[in-house]
Amino acid sequence: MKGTVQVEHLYKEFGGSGLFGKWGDKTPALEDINFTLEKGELAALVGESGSGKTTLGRCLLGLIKFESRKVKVNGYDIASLGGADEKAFRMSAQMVFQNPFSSLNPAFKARDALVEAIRVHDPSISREKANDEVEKLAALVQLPIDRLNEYPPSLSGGEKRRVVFARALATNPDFVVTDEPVSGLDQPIQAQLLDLMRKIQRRQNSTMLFISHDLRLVRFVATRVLVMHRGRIVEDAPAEIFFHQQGPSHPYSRELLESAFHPDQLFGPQVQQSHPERGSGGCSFRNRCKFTSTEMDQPCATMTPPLLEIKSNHRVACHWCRNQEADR
Amino acid sequence: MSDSTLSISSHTLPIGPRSDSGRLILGLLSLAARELIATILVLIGASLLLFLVLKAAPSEDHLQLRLGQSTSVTAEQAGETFASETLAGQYVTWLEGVVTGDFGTSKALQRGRPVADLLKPAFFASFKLLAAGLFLSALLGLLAATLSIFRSRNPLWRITLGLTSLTSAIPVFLYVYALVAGGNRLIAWGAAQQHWQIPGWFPLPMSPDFVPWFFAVLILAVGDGSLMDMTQRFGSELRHSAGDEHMVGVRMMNISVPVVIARGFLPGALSHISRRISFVLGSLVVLEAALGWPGLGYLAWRAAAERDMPVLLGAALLMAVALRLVLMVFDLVGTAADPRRRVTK
Amino acid sequence: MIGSLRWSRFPSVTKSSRYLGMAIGIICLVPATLGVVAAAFGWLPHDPLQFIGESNGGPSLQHFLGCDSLGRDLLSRLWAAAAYFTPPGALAMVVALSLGVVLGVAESLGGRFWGAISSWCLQVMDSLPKFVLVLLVAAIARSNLIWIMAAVGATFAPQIAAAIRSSVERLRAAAFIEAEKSLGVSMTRIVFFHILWGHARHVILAQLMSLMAYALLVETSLSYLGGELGVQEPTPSWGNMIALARDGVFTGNLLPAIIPAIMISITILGFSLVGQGLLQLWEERA
Amino acid sequence: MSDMALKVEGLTIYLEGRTGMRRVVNKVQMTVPMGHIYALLGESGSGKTCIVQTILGLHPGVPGVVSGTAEVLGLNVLEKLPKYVELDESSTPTAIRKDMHGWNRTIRDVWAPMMGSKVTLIPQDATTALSPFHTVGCLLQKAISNSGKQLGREELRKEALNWLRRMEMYDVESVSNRYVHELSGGMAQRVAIALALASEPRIVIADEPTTGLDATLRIQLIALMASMVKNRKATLFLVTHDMDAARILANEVAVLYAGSVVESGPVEKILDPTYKPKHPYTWFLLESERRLLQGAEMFKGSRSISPPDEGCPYIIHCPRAIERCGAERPTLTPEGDEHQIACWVEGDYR
Repeated sequence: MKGTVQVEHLYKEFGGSGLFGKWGDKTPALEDINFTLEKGELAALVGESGSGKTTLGRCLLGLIKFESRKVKVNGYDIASLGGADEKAFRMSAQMVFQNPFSSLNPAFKARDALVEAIRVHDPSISREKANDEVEKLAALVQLPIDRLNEYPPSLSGGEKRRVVFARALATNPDFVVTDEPVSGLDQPIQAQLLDLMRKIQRRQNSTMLFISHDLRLVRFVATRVLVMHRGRIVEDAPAEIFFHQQGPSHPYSRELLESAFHPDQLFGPQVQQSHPERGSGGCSFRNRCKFTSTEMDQPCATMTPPLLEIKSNHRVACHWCRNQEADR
Repeated sequence: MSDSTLSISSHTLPIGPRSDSGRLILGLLSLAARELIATILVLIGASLLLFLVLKAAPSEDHLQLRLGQSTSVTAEQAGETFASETLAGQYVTWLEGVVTGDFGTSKALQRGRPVADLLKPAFFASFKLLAAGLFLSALLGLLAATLSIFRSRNPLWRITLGLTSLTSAIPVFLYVYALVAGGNRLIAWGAAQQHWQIPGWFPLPMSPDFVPWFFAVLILAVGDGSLMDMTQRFGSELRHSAGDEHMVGVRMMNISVPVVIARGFLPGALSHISRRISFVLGSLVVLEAALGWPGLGYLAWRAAAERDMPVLLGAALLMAVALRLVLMVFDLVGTAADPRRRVTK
Repeated sequence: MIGSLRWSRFPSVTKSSRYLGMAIGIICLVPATLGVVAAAFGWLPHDPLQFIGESNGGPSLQHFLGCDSLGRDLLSRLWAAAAYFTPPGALAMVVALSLGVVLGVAESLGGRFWGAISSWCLQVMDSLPKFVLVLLVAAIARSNLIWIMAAVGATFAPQIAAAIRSSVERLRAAAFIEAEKSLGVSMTRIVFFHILWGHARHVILAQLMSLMAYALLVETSLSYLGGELGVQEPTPSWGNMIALARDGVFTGNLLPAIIPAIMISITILGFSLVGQGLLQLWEERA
Repeated sequence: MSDMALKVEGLTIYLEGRTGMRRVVNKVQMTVPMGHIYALLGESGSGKTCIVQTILGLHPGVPGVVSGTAEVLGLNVLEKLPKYVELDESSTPTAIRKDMHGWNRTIRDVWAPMMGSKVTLIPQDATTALSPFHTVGCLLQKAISNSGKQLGREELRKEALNWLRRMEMYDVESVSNRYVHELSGGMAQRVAIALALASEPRIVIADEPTTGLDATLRIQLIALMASMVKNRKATLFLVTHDMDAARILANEVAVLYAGSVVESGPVEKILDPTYKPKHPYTWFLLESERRLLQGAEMFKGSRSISPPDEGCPYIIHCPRAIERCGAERPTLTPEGDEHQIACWVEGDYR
């Protein structure tokens, strides 16, 4: 059970106003998310910002409320966490947050943040022992020991990320969500951090959900790629297929891949078009899609494509791809 | 990027009124409506708080509230029926009277006179004083803050700033005492020198009360920490406004810098002023009490000294109403000045 | 690299002047503190309530600051007044802190319902003029200083709550609270250790300083104005000392009026300067 | 008037840090001819933004000590600063200039006629860098009138809408009535590009215009900038750490490390993935990109937290450093056509 993630029919809405949040418009953020992760998998969750990647990560860790038939992480039912269960779950699942500048308290040294992470689950550990642990952790994330005594504002971007990463690893979690762990850094630092992450993940054999908008970063790290678009998972493919064999199937995944590796091909006149309104039915990508035809009786315009398996372990939410597959 | 805005690279925008002024007016109207409701709720809460404080007292002070609220029965009868009501009933009866403008009758101050008659003229006199004091305080504070920022390295201005702190640390009642004592000494000196026979020797125009009034305003503006607080808050607000990241874009576009700084400064400054009113009202009470000038503050003080609860509660409620209304207006102005505050959820 | 350098078009205040302000503030608080200590250990030169000297006697070796119009030792009364004010003042701080923390935390972290309720409570408190509420309490409590100071503390709770709220908002916008929560840190620890101690400490302290200044102001004003609202004779208070010596100006006895006035002013100045220094310290760090 | 759009010589900047004066930029040399697109490439903290802000006089703080010259359109913008050169022989600062008014005077006297009309800026984060008090339409109209065109009200409005259309925006009427904070990051960045180009400037200075954007959006914006800038034959001074952007947009590139330029030359030569760089740092940049794309083993540690005061700034990480590197700072020396390198060791690196 440890290190597995099962998600069935997860929905999340934002908004609502008034004293009890019952009035006002609601914006759907996640719609019908289904997937499972096995132990030791490193799944990449890619998509543009605003597609709901971070929201999904927060849902999986039980940080926000959502509606779902079943969400089990490490064997814990997230929807009904509480008491001792919650404490145990918090120990076994961690999140590396998007913004290291703020997920560390500027008033406390990096060392204190790590000591806290170690001692919060087992207060019996003495401070000295925790300090030793911290130094081990620092060695694990390749952070010089002397930098541990700095306050977060005087650490560089890469160092902060290392501290945040070390903090997430402090409890030896079975499942880690890393939310854009390297965005905004310089390329060499990005590369180093990614490499480090991959190594640690392999050594500890933990499950990891790697949230990113940049497919280049994902390519050699992930074993599995989940593509999100406007609150839905549109493609779920093994990395092997996605990057190497036949490539992605969904038109959006293709566009993502091209923009990452062959930017030149995207040049030339582009037609920017509006997205369809959310919840208006039909495929959310249809206006930007190269393959859909303009006829309105097409299923693309009327029916939201379900996420269906087209091959073993490879699921796509696209009418066109299914037709292609059927033709073949 | 917050997840609730799902709009990057989607170029659809919610359909709304087209023109900016239309959006502004609509937004302000809806804000005003919401604030009005909130204000009413808060004022009900304020009256409840006052009532409960009175009720919590060991004495039967709260029974005074009903005294003479209706004219058809005698005060004693009214008091008895009031006493027999439940707590909620007593509150509702009192509130009903207050809302219809019937604050009851004064018990000790001017026995038997309706409180509303006492409050009305007092309110306008005090309001003028308060508004002038606040305005002067804001003006002086803005001046000092601007100088402290733009001439921050000049020792002379540092000394000036130190002086504002020093003058501001002196309580209002000490100023009043000094003023009165000084005035009396001056007059006494004039008498001793037999200057009173010489017409026009007194350096200040004695006739209408303008001069003492102006001094009172000045005391209100400076004393009890007003000026220091204003200078400090305005300074930090100005610094924020002028050091904001958008100043880069503003300078590069050749947009008028002072206007942008002022627009960034206004909402925060107004909210500081509105926070300050509560304190200045306290200073006003002390000022009027110490000078013996008729006004809301004097009334409140006399009422407290003579345990005349209807008058005290009436004065407190009247001040609360004025405070909330001013707050509301300031909030609307601030929202109009800064579009970032206009984001409707 | 550049981020760690000081960037601001208008550098707030130089370090030296900030520490100068703090130092002056602390020096201003010394006389009052001396009084509190002296009274606590019984080191007062004379009994502040005994008529031992001659009326309006000038400074002498026996009475360092002379005597008031009733022949009581001025210095003793001055110090005793500071000592008499201290416990109620501390009570005001405790009331403001506890009420402000409870309401502030409930407002910003208590969810929609409790947030709305406590926000309403705070607005109600804020909309009543502080001094008038204190007057009401003083009238009811028959000039019991403990009750008056408790009321001052209660009226100051919105200020404390506002400091906590802005702190929480800042940390929340920075996803910090959520990060700690996902780490498994308990909400109590987040609130008390990270938010109140780690982040809002300076601002709350600064607010408490201005509360003390205000409390002193209220007490002396009420005692000066009389009307059985403030501290009553013979209990010493800087306010009623001035009130007693008010007319001494015309007979040339300036000292009994001026010395308490100076004490009030410098103590208030001290509190405000220390508070201001704390705020600047915080602004610089943030 | 020279045909150089921007000419920087010996620019050295010291800023006041917590531990005293700190050299952020060291003797930077750059020339940007008219019509060229020049990219200044460097990791964060290498002093890129500091250079831009000093040249533009947009320093948000007291700029500390500045020496050297910076000519924008033939005008030395640092000249009017009082006491702006205060370095002794060993180039340690002897005077710290804290007079902000000198800076403001420079902005008023030297920059005012050029700012917003001849020279414009594309900021890093448009949502926070543009005025929050004006609608997009209003900003655009201001930018268009900054170019000196005499247009009527209606024409201005139409032209502003046209600019939004050119930026491949949808529903332009609605966008032009919005404030910048109501736009998404990508849209705000488009607006910023439109604002920078609408006043028909001679030089556009772009300060990391693509950082903080999505991968897809970033490519779209680079493409948009490329077409807009090239169509208008404007000079672009691009400051970035995004190597793709530099590769696609620029003609010439200078690589900045810890405040000094270590290599400069034509883009096709320096940033070509097959190029064998002469300078070890350039090699490191290209190699780490290559390894990122190929998923190979990565290096450890690259950045020096504080470069040494003397000698080559890259010495801490340089595998081929010789004795001279520690004693003397290498200067930019020509290496073939338009190609300059600051390294004491000759020959290709690896």
